[in-house]
Amino acid sequence: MPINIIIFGQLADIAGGSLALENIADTNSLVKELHILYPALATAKYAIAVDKKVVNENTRLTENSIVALLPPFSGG
Amino acid sequence: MPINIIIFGQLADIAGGSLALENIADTNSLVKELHILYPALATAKYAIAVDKKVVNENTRLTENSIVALLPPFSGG
Amino acid sequence: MKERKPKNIFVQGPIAASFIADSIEKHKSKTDIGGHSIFLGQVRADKIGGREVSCIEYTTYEEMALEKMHAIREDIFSKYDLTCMHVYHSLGKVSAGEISLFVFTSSVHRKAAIDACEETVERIKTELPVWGKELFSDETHQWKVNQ
Amino acid sequence: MKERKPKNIFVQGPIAASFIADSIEKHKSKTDIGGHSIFLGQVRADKIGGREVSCIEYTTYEEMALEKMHAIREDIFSKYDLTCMHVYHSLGKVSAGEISLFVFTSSVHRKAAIDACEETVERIKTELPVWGKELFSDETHQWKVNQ
Repeated sequence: MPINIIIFGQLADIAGGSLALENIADTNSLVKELHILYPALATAKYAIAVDKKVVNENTRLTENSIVALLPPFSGG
Repeated sequence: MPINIIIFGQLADIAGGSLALENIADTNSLVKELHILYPALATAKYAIAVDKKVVNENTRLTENSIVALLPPFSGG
Repeated sequence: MKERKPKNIFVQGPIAASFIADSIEKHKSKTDIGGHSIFLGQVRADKIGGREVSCIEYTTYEEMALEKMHAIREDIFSKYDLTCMHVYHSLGKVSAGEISLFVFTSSVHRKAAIDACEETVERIKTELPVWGKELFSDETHQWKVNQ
Repeated sequence: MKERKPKNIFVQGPIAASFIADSIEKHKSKTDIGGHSIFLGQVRADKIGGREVSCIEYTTYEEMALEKMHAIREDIFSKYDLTCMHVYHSLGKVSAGEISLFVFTSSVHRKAAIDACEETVERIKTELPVWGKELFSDETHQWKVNQ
């Protein structure tokens, strides 16, 4: 089952607005896979949100996880 | 020559909006005289301005001095 | 852009929301501004011993107040990197729910505007010779005391 | 009076001065309010290497932003004695000189409104998933970076 990833801001310039990746068990594997697919992401600054919360530690992903790549916020 | 005194806020309820007093050499004498004329002023909290500046020490007055009695400010 | 000449701050009666909107609108052309900070003082219908404040009547020692406001403005401009500052204070009667003080500061980055606005409000409250007479609906009154 | 239910903060395009005036006007009936604090973020025509920002295009992760804003609001209401708080943020294009953020806090005594407004602005800037794309007049762009 694929993991769906939504991508915001300048990161969408690199990888498009969304992605579906197969065989991703957790956020560490996701990052590894993303940096292979999009080398420019490896040098970009971003956070990962799972179910609308920023995660700082490796987090298990399931088909129901809502995963988002968030570049630094610049609202206001 | 009289010294003219302008009176603001709640102090004007006690002593009217203005006063002219003769033979007042300085602010200390002014206060003494005012408290004789208006005993309620003796218990009121107020500052004295001479030429639009609040004075904290005894200040010499002349016929050209602009003297004002200022109760605590409550703007805003 | 810095306006440092003495100017009148007093307006008769309450400060209208439309007046505030006009002031904001005028800053559209100042495209170096990144942040505005606004403080509005509103008259409260305080209840004191069964009576309710229906309006506050403001008076001032105008000449002294404008000199003092000019000095405050100079201090604030020398302390903060402001683009502009506008201050308006009501005189006469302002009913409960209406605005009697409008302080408006603008700067390139937000921090200067925010800090300058707060400091200006504090100084206005403690240093400007302005007095508020709280009028109750039963026609009695008491003099306002600032916190 | 405290409004703690989640609500939308996003508006399409710039925030008009008349909208701000209407918000102020609506507080006339809340006669327990003594002070309002307002912050407005305005788009700057920053000059970067000969190019000038003509507008910022804002996007958001809306579901996450509204949840986060709700959490911020809860925190601020539990920390400060506020009467009310309103927050509006633009999405889409906002030209230089126009308003993209409007934070409005009110309280009985001024200090709560002033402190709550400043803290809310800081938290919005650092915690809300919103992104600004600075568009230059030559049709190039760069992504905004918050200070």
